[in-house]
Order: sequence, then structure tokens, then C-alpha cells
Amino acid sequence: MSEAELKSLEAAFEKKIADDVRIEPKDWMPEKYRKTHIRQISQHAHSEIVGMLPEGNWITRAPSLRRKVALLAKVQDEAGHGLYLYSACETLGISRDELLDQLHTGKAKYSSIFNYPTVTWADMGAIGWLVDGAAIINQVPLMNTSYGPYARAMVRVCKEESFHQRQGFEIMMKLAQGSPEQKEMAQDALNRWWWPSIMMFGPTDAESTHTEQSMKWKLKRKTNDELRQQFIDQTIPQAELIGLTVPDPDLKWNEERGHYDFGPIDWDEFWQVVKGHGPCNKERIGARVNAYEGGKWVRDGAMAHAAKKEKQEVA
Amino acid sequence: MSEAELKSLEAAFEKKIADDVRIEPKDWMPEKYRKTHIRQISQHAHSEIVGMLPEGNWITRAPSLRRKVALLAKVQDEAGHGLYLYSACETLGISRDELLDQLHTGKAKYSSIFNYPTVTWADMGAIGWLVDGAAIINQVPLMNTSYGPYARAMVRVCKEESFHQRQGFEIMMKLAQGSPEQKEMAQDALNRWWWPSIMMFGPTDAESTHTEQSMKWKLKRKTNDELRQQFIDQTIPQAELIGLTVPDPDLKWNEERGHYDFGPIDWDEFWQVVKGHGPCNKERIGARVNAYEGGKWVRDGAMAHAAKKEKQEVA
Amino acid sequence: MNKDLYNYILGVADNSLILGQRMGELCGHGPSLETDIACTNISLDLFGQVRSYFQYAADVSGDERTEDDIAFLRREREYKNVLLVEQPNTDFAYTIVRQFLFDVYHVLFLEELKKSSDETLQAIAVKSVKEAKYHERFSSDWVIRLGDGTEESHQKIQDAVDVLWTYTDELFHQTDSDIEMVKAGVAVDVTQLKESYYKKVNEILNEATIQIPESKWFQKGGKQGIHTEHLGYLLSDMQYMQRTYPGMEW
Amino acid sequence: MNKDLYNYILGVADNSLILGQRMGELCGHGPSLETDIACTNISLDLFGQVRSYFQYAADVSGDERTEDDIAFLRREREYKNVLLVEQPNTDFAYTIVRQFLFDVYHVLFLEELKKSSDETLQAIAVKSVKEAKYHERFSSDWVIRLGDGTEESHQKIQDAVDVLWTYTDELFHQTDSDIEMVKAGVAVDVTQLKESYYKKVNEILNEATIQIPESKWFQKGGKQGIHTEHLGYLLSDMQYMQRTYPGMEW
Repeated sequence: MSEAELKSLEAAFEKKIADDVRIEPKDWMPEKYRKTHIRQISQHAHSEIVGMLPEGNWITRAPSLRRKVALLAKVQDEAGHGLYLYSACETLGISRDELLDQLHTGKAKYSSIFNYPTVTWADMGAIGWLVDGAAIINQVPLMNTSYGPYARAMVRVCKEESFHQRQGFEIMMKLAQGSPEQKEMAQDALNRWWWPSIMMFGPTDAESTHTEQSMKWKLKRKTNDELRQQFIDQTIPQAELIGLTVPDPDLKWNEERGHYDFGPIDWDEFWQVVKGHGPCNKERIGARVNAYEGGKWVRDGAMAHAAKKEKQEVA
Repeated sequence: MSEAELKSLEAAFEKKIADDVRIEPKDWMPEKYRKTHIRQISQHAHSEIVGMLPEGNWITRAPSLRRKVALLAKVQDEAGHGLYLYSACETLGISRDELLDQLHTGKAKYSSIFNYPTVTWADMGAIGWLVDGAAIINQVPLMNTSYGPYARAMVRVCKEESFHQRQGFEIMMKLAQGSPEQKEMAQDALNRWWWPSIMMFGPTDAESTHTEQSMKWKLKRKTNDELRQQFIDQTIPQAELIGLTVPDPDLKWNEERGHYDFGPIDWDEFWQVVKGHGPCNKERIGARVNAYEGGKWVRDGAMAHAAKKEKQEVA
Repeated sequence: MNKDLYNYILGVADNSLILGQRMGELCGHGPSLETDIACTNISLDLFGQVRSYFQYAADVSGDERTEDDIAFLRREREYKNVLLVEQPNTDFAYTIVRQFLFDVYHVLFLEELKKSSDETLQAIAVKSVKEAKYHERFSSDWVIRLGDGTEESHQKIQDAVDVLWTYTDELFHQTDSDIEMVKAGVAVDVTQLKESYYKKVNEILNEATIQIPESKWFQKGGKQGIHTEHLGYLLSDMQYMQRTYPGMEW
Repeated sequence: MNKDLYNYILGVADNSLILGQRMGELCGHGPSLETDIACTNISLDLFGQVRSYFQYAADVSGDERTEDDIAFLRREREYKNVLLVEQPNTDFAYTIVRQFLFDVYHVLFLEELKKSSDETLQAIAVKSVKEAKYHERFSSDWVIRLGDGTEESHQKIQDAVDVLWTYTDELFHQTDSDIEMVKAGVAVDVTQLKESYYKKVNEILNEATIQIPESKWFQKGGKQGIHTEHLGYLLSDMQYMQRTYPGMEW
């Protein structure tokens, strides 16, 4: 391709972005756009898949049939999200096996929040309420992101996640209105999940990379700190409504800013977990690798069978 | 060896047996004596080892610390019995690995009773009371059997087993005197373990083989049916004492015989289990094989280490 | 209350309950995302059925008990599922063969239950049979693919069939309550399903190039509440919350 | 009651309780009869210690609670063992390395507890330290044999050390009750044991030709009752009988 051709393709691409026209898989795109999207979409897909594990941990022990059914449905939705997102990612010319390999070898990341253990049933509430709540704030803008397959996947994902978020909040509300043990369980879960949820928006803007580029491509619309503030402002009244207390002694409404002020975040913990040394990093990846390796004979068997069938049909 | 020499050895051996002199490993013995003893002692050893599994099944779920400690001690004793008995068997010129191989491949038998599942905690009582009770009746005469190492092992085994039997009875007594649920649990365990325990004495005399030879070598002193009757006569009053009912509508005291009459035994069930098709045959052997195969690297590692050390010492 | 009807409902529902629980264990650990979704879906369908059955049983009981009391607060000996469904997820072959051996039965059973004189059971059957047919398609399909796949997958399916086969006969046993309910036109006479069952199972296994076990020895006991040692551990997890926090709402 | 003393006793005893429970799982499944006996024996010793501690804690509580209430009827967040002892029996390497990493600590700890101003704890320590020394010999010996055994056994021990290492630092953390009890002369100041601990551990690992992990990242939380996901399942089995049949004698 000549320099001129390349320039013209780039210009057309830039114009589409500027005009809010979706980029589709068959369209030309800069290599960096492709790579950045593979990284972000796969990270998102991996988060859905790894995110099945902490909640999956309570399926066998859900306290009622109704809750068990709802939890199963939620985890199944997450698997579904993983599926759309891997598919969206594959449109960028990378196979699911390559993507899984990146996850299993630690080359690709997933949301750090899933490296915390689910210690009690109330964690099913806290995850739905806080973790899905934070995820939605991160994700809603992506329904209008520039890459078509990703944007369309996000429409479905966001719809389901806001259902999950309400479901999680309802679990917490029920506990908070229940017996003293249940209320204690709910408060304890909030205590443990609050700060990790706050950290889900990533490092402060000062330390965050890629932001400008991501803004242009609509992978991002607001900065980490803006989103974090939005989450806090939205969540505090919900906690108050059900009589739970956010574990932050510095938290208070700032009339002037029109926002809640909040205390300092423990970035050491954040980086420990991001770097692979959180409470469950090894278990989570271990569980995924075991499932994948343990399932190799199944995938091989199915492929061999398909090949036999194809041969029969050709013959 | 000349015919005359052989005759003389045989005569000396027969005289020892007749005079109640113990046969020791270094003594000459007929091949059939050796083989029969390997079969019986190893079967006995295997029974101890496989017998750890049904009781081991409740260690993690024992209802009190006291009971958990007692159960652990009991299962440990069984492992110890297995150890003496394998050692006694090894004096007859066969290795433990060969013996284990016979167990794992189904060539060697073990007591069929351990192919029933332990379904509730009360089964820990029923096994101690009935299964150890029956075992003692089978085994006490073996303290005077002709083969020295076996006889000596049995002295220790019998002493510990009568302790286990009392402990089992005490579990049952406690349950029978407890809440309605506990009493029901105890009765249910008696219902399930009664007939299998009765079958532990083997087929009726009419169908039993080897008896005459075994009598001579003091591997057996009474017939299966005599031992079975002794067990029943001994156990019925114990059941009555704690208010439990043996599940046999035909059971009644026969003044004339001075024994309890009892109903017909389901020999179809007996043979199904003996032939390997009982409720847990596959699980029991599977668990032993898994332990052995899974432990290969451990045994290999220890041997390699010992070899290194020996080499260092020589050098 | 009508004790036989109550017992009958529990006998039917416990199969879905325990199998649903087993399938739920796998969530996030399946051999592929697609099978993960399918297994979770099966679990979900089964628990949905369980809720319908136990809500009805709670009505029939005529006392205060709820669907959750029935699901979570019985003792080991009071669960009446067949031994087949409580067998562990040893590997995916065991999981899928267990599912297959149950699904073929389940479809035949529900087709008959649609004819029950009991309208509630009839309605549950109408809804459930659609789900069961989907499960049967899924599990049969995988048995065929893996049975007639690689040498390794063939062997694993064969091993699972050999072990689980011994639990199939119990599907066609009847308890006293079953017999009473058959007389009343409420229950399915499962003894009548046996022939169709083995015919269907054998067809699929043949297509899967799997050898039909010849053993005439079968296991039983589940319908009398005498279970394998696997069930106790399943129950201790399943009941944990209800036992630890009694009488609370969730 | 003296809440700090009560908490202190539980913190100490829970390590033995949970490790005893883990070792008890292995009964009949060990790599050889001799290791089976030894592991059962360790479990037995640990539960014996637990009984002494909890009987004392029951006294200290001043109410009706018994050793079994304390052992079996607490909630997930109320068990205060270190994360190390709840880690699963992944294979015999994990089992023996977990035991080793605990035993070295346990001996050092009990030697100090012998000097406690609390006579009951002192007496328990005197009896327990003999057992702990035996355990330490057993586990060290196996770590050395397998570390310096075959290539396979070396690798397995190395893997287990790498994973379990991250749980060692927590042994030397203190809770508020611990600090109060140290001031009172009752408790062992575990912070003082750290150096001797790593010295001893490193010696044995060196002899076992095992590489000492360099990671400076450690896990914690057990002493605050925030456990790994493994503990919940252990508890659901351990508590099953007491939860299912409340208030009964056994």
C-alpha cells in the first residue's frame, strides 16, 4: 500500500470516528485501534468469565431455592456476556484460543475485583450491588463506542447488568432488614467490598495512561476519577436507604462540590492485586486453567467427531 | 530333597501342629499351609485397610470433639492392624506390594461388610457394635492359631477390637437414649447393618469349603454356623438392653436349643456383594487404587532419597 | 394431608433437586464456555421444576412448611432421589452420561405425567417436558460426539457408562406411595417405561459406538432414602445456610 | 468474662482445629499405610489439644457454652485460624509442606507458651509441645526426603512451598486481643518468633534442596476471620451434625 493510500484510509477512518459512524470488522482500521480494542474487549470478556467463579462459589450453598435460581441465572448471564465479547473480539482477527491463552499465561488482565474471596452469602448481594453497579457506570458509555460489534454487545450486557445490580441490592436490602445476624452479615460484606469496588475505576487520573486516545475512540468518555465520583455519589444514598454504613470515616457530603468527599484509597493494595498477588489471583487463574486443560479431551473429542461427520457427508 | 527327607519334615510339622507348638517363619512348612496362610492373613489385612474407608467417611462430620477423637483413634488402630498383619504375611515370603496388587486387581478378597455405605452417624455405632463384634467372634480363636506371627498379631488386634466394640455399643446406647431423631437413627442403622453382619460369618456350613483343613491348622475352631449362632445369641440381649429391635420377624428364643432361632438369610445379596457388585465395591477398591497410584511419586521420592543417603554414607 | 401424594411429589422432585445441585457445582469449571452455559441452564431448569413441585407439596402438606423447608431441612434418609443423580462429577464424561441416562427417563416420565389426573402435576409436566427434551438433545448429542470422537473420549464415555449403568434399573422401581398414586391415576407407572427407556438409550449408545454393559447387577436404595456416601457431602453444602441461620428470610 | 483471654484461646486453638480437620480428611487415602497412620495421629493430637483449649475457653466464657458449641457452632467469620492451615490437601506435597510450615511455628510458639502466666495454658503447652515436636520431625523429614528425592517429588514440594509460602507471614500477626494478652503475660509475642522461624524453615528447605521463595507479597485475613473460599466447605461438613441435630448429646 502506498503512503498516499494509507493516508487516505486513515483520513476516512478519522472522519468516521468524528462523524460517529461505527467501525465494522470489514472496515480498514489502524493497527493501534485494532490492538487496543483486542486488549480492552478481551479483558472485558475475561472479567466476565473469571467473574463467574466468586459467585459460582455460592451456588451450591444458596440459602433458598429462589436465590439459587436467581444466582444460577446471573452466572449464566455472565457466561453469555463472555461469549458475546469473545465473539466481538474475534471479529478483530484473533481466535478464542489465543485469547484464552493470554488469560491463562497472565498476559491478559481481568478485573481485579474478582481476586477477592466470597466469604459469606452476603457477598452475593455486595457483588451485585457494588461490583455490577461500578461495572455499569464503566460500561454504559460503551453502548456508543466506535467499534460496532463491541457497542452492540454492550447494549445487551448493560441491560442484563442493571438487572443484576438491582438483584444484588435486593439481597442486601433483605439482609439489612433481617435478623441481627443477617444485618451484620450485610454490613460485613459492605465493609469488605467497598474499597475494592472503589478501586475498580482504576488509578487516579494522574497515573492513568491511554486516556486521551481512548476518549477519541469512545472507549472512554469520562476519566477514572469522574466515574469513581459518580459511583460514590450514587451508592451512598442507597446504603443509607437500607441502613448500612460505608466503611470510610472521611466520607461526607461536600455542599460546595455537590459531591461526596471520600478518604484516601490504599493504592498499595490495588497494585498488589493487579500485579497478581491478591487473595485469590492464583485460585482464579488456576480454576480457569484446570477447566481448560481438563476439558481438552472433550474439545478434541467433539472436533474429531465433527471431522468424521464431515467426511461422511462428503463421501 | 529326597522323598524321605520330605516325609520327615512333614512328620515333624504335623507333630508340632498336634502338640500345639507354634510354626515360625524359619520353620519348614508345607506349601499349602503357606499359601492358605497368605490368603487368610492378607485377606484379614486388606479388610482392616478397606475397613478404614466407611468409618473414615464420618471423621470430618463427627458430631462432637470427643467422638471425633475416638473415631480417629479407632481408624488409626485399624491402620495399625493392617500394618501388623501385612508384616505377619510378609514373613511367609511375599512382599507388601504383591499383596496390595492382589487387592487392587481383585485377586484378593476383603470382608464384604465394608462394601456397604455409611449413611448416617449411627453407622459408626452399628459398625463398632456389630461388625467389630462379629469380627471378634471370628478372631478370638486365632490368638491360638498355629502360625506364630499371625497368632501374636491377633492378640493385639483382639484386644483393641473389643475396645472398639464397646465404643460402638456406647455410641448406639447414647443414641438410643437420646432424642426421637437419634433413636430413629440408631434403629435405622441396626436395620441396615444387621443382616450384613450376620453374613460376615460366611456361607452356611453346607456350602463352606476348606473347613476341615482350617480346623486342623487352627485357622478355624468352630463352623460358620456355630459362630453365627454365638454372635446372635450374644447380640440380641444387648439390643434389648438399649431398646432397639433386630429386623428379623422370625427371631425368637428357642428354649429347647438354648439359642435364638432366626429367619432366612438373603444369600443372593451375599453373593452379589462377594462377587463385586455390592453398593460400594467399586468405590472402595477405587479409593485404595487412587491412594496407591496417587502416592507413587511419594514412595518413589522417599526411595530415591534413601538411596542417595546410602551412597553418601558409603562414600 | 394426603401422605402418598406428598411422598410421591417429593420422590419425583428430589431427582431434579439433586441433579440440579450436581450441575450447579460445575458452573465456571466446564470444558468450554458453551457447555458451561448449557450445564448451568440445565441446573436452572431443574431447580425451576423443583420449585413448582415443592410449592405444590407445601400446599398438600397443609401445614406451615415452605418449599425451602422441604428442599433444605430434611435429614439424610429423607431424600428419595435415585442414586443415579447423586453420583459425582468425576469428569465431564460422568457428568454428561449421568445427564443422558436421566434425561431419557425424564422425557418418558414427563410425557406420561402429562396424563396425570392431578392437574397441578399435569401442568408442571407440560412445562417441564419441553425443558427435558432440550436436555435430552444436549446430553445425547454429547454422548454421541464424545463416544464417537477420539479414542480417549470414547474410553472415558465407556467408563462412565459402565459405572453409571448399574444405577439405571432403580429408575423403574416403585415405592408403596408410588403404587398407591398409580392406582389413583395420579402417578406414572414407571415399570411401563423400562422397555422404551433401554431401547432409546441403546440406540444412542450404539450411535456413539459405546458398548452396552451386560451386567445384570444393579444398585438400588435411593427411593428408600438409603444413599451412596456421596449424598451426605452434597447435603452438608446444600443445607449449610438454612441449618446455620434457621428460620430466616433471604 | 475476660474477652481478650477468650479470644486469645480461640485464636490459638482454631489453628489446631482446622489443621486437624484437614488431616482427618486424609484418613485411608494416604500414599502409604505408614503416612496414613502418622497423619491420623497428627490429627488426633491436634484435636486433643483443641479439646483442652476449648474446655478452658468454655470455663472462661462463664456461661453455658461447651467445647462443642465453640468448635462447631460459630459462623464463618468467627473462626480465627491462619489461612495456612485451611489450605486444601491438593496432593501430599501440599499436605506435608502445610504441616511443616505450621509445625516449625507451633513448636516455637508452644515453647514460649510454656512460660505463660496462665497456668492452664502453660499446662496445655507442656503437653502439646511434645506432640508438636514429633509432628515437626515427621514433616521436616518428609520435606527433606521428597525435596531431595526424585525430580518429580522435588518439583511437587517446590510448587507447594511456592504457593503456601505466601501464608507464612500471617503467623506473626497480632490481633488486639493478642496484644492485650501479651501485656498481661499470658500470650506469646509471636512477632518475636519470626526470625527463628524463617531460620529454621530455611535450614530444612536448604537441606531439601528447595528454593526459598523470594516473594515479598503475603496473604492475611484469617486472624480477622476473613478466610479463603476453602474454609466454608470445610465448615459445612464439620458443622453438619451439630447444625442438623441441635442441642443433642452424642
